[in-house]
Amino acid sequence: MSTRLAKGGRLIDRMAPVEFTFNGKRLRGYQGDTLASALLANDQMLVGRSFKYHRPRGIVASGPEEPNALVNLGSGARLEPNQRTTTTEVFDGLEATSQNHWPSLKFDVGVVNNYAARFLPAGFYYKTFIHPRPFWKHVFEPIIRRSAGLGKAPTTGDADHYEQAYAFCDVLVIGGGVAGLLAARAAADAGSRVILLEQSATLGGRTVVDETMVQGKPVDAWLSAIEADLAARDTVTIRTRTCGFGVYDHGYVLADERVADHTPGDGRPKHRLWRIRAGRIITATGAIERPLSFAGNDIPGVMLAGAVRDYVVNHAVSPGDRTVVVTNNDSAYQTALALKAAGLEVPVILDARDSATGALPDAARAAGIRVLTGRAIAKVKGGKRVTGISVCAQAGEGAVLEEVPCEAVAMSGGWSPVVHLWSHCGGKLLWDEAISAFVPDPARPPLNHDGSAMVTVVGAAAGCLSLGNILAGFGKASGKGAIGLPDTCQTPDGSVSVPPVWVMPQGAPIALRSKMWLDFQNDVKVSDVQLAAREGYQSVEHTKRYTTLGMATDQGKLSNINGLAVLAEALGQDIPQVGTTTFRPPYTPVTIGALAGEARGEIFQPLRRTPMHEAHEKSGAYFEPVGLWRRPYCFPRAGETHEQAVHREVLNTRENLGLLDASTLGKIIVKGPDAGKFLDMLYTGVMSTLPVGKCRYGLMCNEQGFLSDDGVVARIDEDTWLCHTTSGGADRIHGWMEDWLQCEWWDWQVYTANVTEQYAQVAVVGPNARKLLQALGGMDVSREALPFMQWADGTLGGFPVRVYRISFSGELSYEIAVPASHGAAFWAACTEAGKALGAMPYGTEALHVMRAEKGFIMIGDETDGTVIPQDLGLDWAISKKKTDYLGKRGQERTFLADPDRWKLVGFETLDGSVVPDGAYVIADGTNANGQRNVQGRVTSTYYSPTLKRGIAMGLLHQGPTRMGDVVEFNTVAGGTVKARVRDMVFYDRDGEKQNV
Amino acid sequence: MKRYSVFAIAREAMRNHMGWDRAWASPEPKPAYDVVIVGAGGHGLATAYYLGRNFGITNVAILEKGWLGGGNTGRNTTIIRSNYLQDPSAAIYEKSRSLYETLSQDLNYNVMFSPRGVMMLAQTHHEVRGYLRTQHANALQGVATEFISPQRVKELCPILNIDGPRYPVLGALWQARGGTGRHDAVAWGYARACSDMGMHIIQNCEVKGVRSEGGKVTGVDTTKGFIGTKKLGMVVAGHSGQLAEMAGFRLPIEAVALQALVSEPIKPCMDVVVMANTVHGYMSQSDKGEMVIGGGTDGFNNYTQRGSFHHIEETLRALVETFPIISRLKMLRQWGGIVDMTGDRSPLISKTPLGNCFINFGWGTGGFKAIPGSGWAMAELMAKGEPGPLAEAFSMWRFKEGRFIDESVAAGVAH
Amino acid sequence: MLTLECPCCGVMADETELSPGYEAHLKRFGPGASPEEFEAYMFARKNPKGVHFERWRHAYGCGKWFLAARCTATLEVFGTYPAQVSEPPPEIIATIKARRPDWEGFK
Amino acid sequence: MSDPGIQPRSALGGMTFAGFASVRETGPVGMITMRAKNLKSLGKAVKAAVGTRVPAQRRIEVAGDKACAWMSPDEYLLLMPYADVSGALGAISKALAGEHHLAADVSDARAVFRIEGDSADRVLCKLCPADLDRLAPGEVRRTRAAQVAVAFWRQDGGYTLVSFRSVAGYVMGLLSHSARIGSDPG
Repeated sequence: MSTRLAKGGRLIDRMAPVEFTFNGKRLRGYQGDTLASALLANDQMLVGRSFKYHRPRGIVASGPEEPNALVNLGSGARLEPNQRTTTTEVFDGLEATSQNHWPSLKFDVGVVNNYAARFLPAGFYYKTFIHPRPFWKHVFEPIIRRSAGLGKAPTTGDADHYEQAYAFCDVLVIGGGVAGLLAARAAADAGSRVILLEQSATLGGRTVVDETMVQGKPVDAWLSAIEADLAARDTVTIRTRTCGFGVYDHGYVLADERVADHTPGDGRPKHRLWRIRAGRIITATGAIERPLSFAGNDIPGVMLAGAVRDYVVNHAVSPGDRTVVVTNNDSAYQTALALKAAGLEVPVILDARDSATGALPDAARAAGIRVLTGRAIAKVKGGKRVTGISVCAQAGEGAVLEEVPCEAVAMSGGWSPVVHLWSHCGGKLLWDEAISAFVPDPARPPLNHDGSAMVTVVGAAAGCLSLGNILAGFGKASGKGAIGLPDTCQTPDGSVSVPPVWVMPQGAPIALRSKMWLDFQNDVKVSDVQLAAREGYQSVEHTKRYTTLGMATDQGKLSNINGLAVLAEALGQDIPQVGTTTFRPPYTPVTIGALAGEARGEIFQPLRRTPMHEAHEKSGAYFEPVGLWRRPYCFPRAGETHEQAVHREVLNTRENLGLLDASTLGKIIVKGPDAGKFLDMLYTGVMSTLPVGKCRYGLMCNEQGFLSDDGVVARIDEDTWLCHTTSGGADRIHGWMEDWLQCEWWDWQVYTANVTEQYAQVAVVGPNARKLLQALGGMDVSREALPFMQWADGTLGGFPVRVYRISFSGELSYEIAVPASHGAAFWAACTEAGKALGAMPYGTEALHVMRAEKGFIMIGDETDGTVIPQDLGLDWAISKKKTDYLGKRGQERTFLADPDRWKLVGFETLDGSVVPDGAYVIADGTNANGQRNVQGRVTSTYYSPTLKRGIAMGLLHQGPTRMGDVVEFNTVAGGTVKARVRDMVFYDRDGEKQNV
Repeated sequence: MKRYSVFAIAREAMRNHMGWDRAWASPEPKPAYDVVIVGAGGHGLATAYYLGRNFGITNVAILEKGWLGGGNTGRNTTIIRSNYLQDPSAAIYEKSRSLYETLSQDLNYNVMFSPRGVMMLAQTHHEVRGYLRTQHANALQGVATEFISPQRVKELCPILNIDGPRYPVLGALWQARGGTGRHDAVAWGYARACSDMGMHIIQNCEVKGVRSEGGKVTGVDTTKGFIGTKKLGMVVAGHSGQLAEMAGFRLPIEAVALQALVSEPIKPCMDVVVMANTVHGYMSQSDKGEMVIGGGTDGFNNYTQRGSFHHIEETLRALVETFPIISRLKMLRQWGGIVDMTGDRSPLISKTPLGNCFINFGWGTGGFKAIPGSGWAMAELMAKGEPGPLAEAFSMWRFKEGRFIDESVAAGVAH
Repeated sequence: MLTLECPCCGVMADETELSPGYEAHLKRFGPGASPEEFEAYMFARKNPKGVHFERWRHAYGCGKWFLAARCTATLEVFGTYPAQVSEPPPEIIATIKARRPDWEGFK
Repeated sequence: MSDPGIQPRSALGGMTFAGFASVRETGPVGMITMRAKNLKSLGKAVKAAVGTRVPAQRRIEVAGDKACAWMSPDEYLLLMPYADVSGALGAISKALAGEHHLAADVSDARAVFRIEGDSADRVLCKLCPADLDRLAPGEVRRTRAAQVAVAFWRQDGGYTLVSFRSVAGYVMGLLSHSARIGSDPG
């Protein structure tokens, strides 16, 4: 059984016990434990089930590469599925449950897949479930979906919060092992501003486990000294529990800091996403140990040799009393020695090599451990945990030479440098024969914005697998440049040799190969990769996708190289010829909440409020989003539906007085000697001739000729115009103006300023509008003093105002601009003074209804980006004299100049009903694709409370020539609505009401 | 070729799966073919397949610069829908969707078309009107869609937050027969069928030049030598500009990066595809259990297949707001593809200034769903030399005339 | 995630401060232009894999448009320059030629 | 400019938040945006309006409760007490008579915040893609705070930050979230 050792444990604090639960069982660990080490200390070998066959799974690794030991962590609003136990720090009250089984971890019905494994090889689902057709969606797929997935789906939102932060540095070092620490020091010595990231809670990497002395000092003392040295420098920042997970272009690196994973609920952000911009990036990300492919290598108790060492040394956890070590390289001997030193038994070391002569094998022999070379594991015995192994010759086909009972197997297939971050932005790799691994090719690095190398790799990540050579490499530090190191100070290490051992034993028959796991989580075996190769899925990407090799949550950290090697062998090619799949960020999975950052709830997006927003809230407004603005849609009273409120608002405005918050309307000052010329290019009409003091309606088109915005332009003085835009258009149109001024007509003397938010604007609308202004008092707003389409500055009720006599409703109407800081007070003053005049606020929907009653177009309703002003009967607003305006040439194109286009008309239904929103005017017959022919569509359709009937506008083929025709709109129910074509102005055709 | 079936699997299981044929052959190129198609992605392979199936043209080579299906076919979010607004779009996407319905049976390869339903959320009044317009258009186009209530939205997708304070769900455009498919399988299935008809799929063969005589194409220079052809079909994404340049014309196309990501797998919690265009995000759950999430496009020309990360963040912000349960899931993998954006965001299926040279380009962010229909229409264009009704509107000359097929006019955006 | 130095305010700007504006140095064709000229102006794009000249606006910064010479295959930036020119300035051309000897030149 | 009886109200009315740094909206501040370039009287106009020199690229010149900030090659932001704006506009107009420029009151179009305390940097670093270590004394940085445009500079041991008025609530929300107790990244 696996258990806690009586002594030792670098990282655990035996004075600080913690209690946690696994599948409801109360267990104890120590502070400093990972959940994995604590589970092992409690003899919890079985921790989960695999994806496809639901085979029993145990802990195999000790870091982020762990494919098996994933749990549901926490519950409720803190449930986190697929949490890796190997990187989860244990804390008091931690709750974990195992995944992917039903009804229980020990007895999982899904394991039938295992017994049927023979029928479920790689890609089996592409070859079956084809007939009968509906069965895929309704029968087969639901079964597959239920059986797949891993962790539980959370059922509620997240109780925690997250944040993000930017950081800048000259040199970013990723990885806090010896190589990373030395690189940080070298860069700091060179005068650079340095950030060092370490994914785990402690620095030191593998060295602190594997070595006793560094540079003549005991390893822990060496580590303390360099930590203290770096901590003392202003120019160095060290962040632990922070995984640099992605390298992006131009020195951009994302890192996830697990701020409060181990202290949930303490009010701190759960994670902090660091967005780092670094001049240079040094990756010191170490290497990951590879499993060996032997039959039964997935049984709980089979672990990576380095992980076994980690658990023994760091956490004082024994994986079992008897551990067999199997390897193709020297490093695993350290595991045997560590186990022996901890008083545990190592019955045998099986070394696949023909001989093992280095210092470590010698030490093992000297420690009395039996070492067998040229030997392999034929098969691991056991079900839910290891009970023993059979020994065979590596060179043979698996004939059993000996049986060895044991409780654990520590395996090492060599080490794969972590080249992910090097590769994310295109760094290229070389195959190193000596260590049988891909290493970064320093001649082909990822490039920075200036074309220089963006990433430098040090330590084991560079393929430099021995501490001595790493230290020697740093000894060559030149002190020049930002990183203070030569680019290639760390190179693959001739002193370490890892001969290729991809299948164990070499001549294993199919029965064994179909029990050799490559991808533990996704259940991809050696036989699956060989099958994919036979079937022609020969590109490494095809094999990956066909077998799902490397697509599990560890993204192939353990399986990719082994799988690649098996594929290469099956194809009779070299490994570098087969190549790798692309390394994509993130290096380890990142919590989505951290990527969303602070943007939730109130600060999900900017919400733009007018100065009167609070007043509208108090009035019970129902708001609608208009871009990022919130505008009152209507102001329902108690018991009213929105529709009833809109009707009341329309009628009251037409009969008495309505108040509209029009503050969101865009307002752009255009000023300068060439401003008139500029506006004449921008608008389809002529603005240069507009007299000072007057207003004119204008249309803007894009260069294609399509109508993009409209609004009233006021001439303020000789060289100043104020352009109103739609609410959604202010920033866009301002940007559009600046684009032309900066990039095309840069010699024109024109300045613009977007003053949209400087003013609150209130539309005072209705027969009593003038009375309200007179009640406020301060300026002459009579018909004579301020005629229609003019503006005047003055004061009203003591407020400084600019009053525009314009109307979008057909009523007597004033739009009054006041400085925004007076907006709320002015609105209140209008409301107060309006009480006696029947004033009511109205919202955007009443505005829409009233403008439709008047036949005014609305950008976004009558227009959709494919409509030109000529389609809308707005020829009167297009200058015939101007030789040019933006969009003019576009409108001359054959399809846009075609007189046969759909054009805007009014519609009234024969029965008075409302034409359905979005309906099309149908025509006879169908087109060549069998689609019903159409001849028009509705663009605005409302119930008019004024006229007590449905009114509509729409585009109709040759519309203006068809007055009086009856056409049919389709309905989604399949019927039609008949309507008569008429002009667009339903209300006060002669404009008498707005001109009083 | 051996047919795939449950019986075949059982038979093979008894002999350790040693008897399976290769899914497709890897021949050396012949000196010339009747038709050469550049690009062995979904669209190119589908074009070849329908040339064979509908027109009996099988002396065809499909040239692929990398590995087949390795472009956008293998990098998309696998959504299949046809609820488009404009007639030409609705026609070709609905043709495509209906071909997907039986594609597994047609190809004898399970492409896992799963009509689990696609909903496009309406979160503003403007969007409601836009989708009502689409619904009315679809009713006349023979595309079955319906506008559903917020309550129905919630029933179909319980993990949706329909009462979000910022953008409450006001309804949705629902296409019950939209859904997802297995992207790789579409390429592989077509490839196997093409190979079975005797067509040559030539991988790792990059086109370096287009040769012509008298204004008509005669063949292509490739990394495997010259290959002659009577007709050339260029069916690629990402490098369409380079190919067009070889053929002597310029395109209304910009190549930009589009990104996507998946979460770690979890047990089934979402049975439909949801698109939330107001906040710019869409999501579905794969059969493996991963949440499959599409991001936005960059706004600059880019051939690196690496997009800018802030688009991923924008998408995830939107989706955490829309689906609060995903906050504690983890992003497992992100990637990018290069998409060709045309002047009106609709594709080009067209003759070209060069005789007997045809293009099928510019599917932008919406290509996967179009594969069968696009191949069908392109095959007809290539076989007859003139576009059929499905392809006609997608001529490359429409821009000069101003005859746009603009889908962005509806509230929906193309994905 | 690009960084571009805004030539108008001197800030090394993160991509998220910028708005992209696609191909630079387009010549506007207005009324009187042939259909081909207008189509070329509006739609035909170089879209090169390699050296490209493009428009950017320092939208969250100084608000100015500027131009950048960039490689679309590596994202390497050769330089940025003010927008008020009709073709790339000589020093930008020289930088590009130094780093891309095979480059065919601005056309 | 207005009836003395009517008090201007800033977007948030002086809202405050106390976290590991303190955040407050300052209340009304007078601001003029001025577009001008290469004018002979520019120095005179700035001097007359706010009493400072014309700032160099990305710099702010401060004189007591007034200041002039460089915003772009042809744009300056003049800051002053709220009540001084119309006088300053008059002074600019007089000084630049006949020269092409644009000056407009934007006092009400903006919101002004102060972020104060030793850790003020670490509030802003969560929101703005700007290298604060490299922010020179008297430098104005225009950038983003999360999803909106802002400008800020160091002043009096803290930061003064200007945003648009309509998003003042959002900016306050961002700053408060970033300054939460317990979230100082150190």
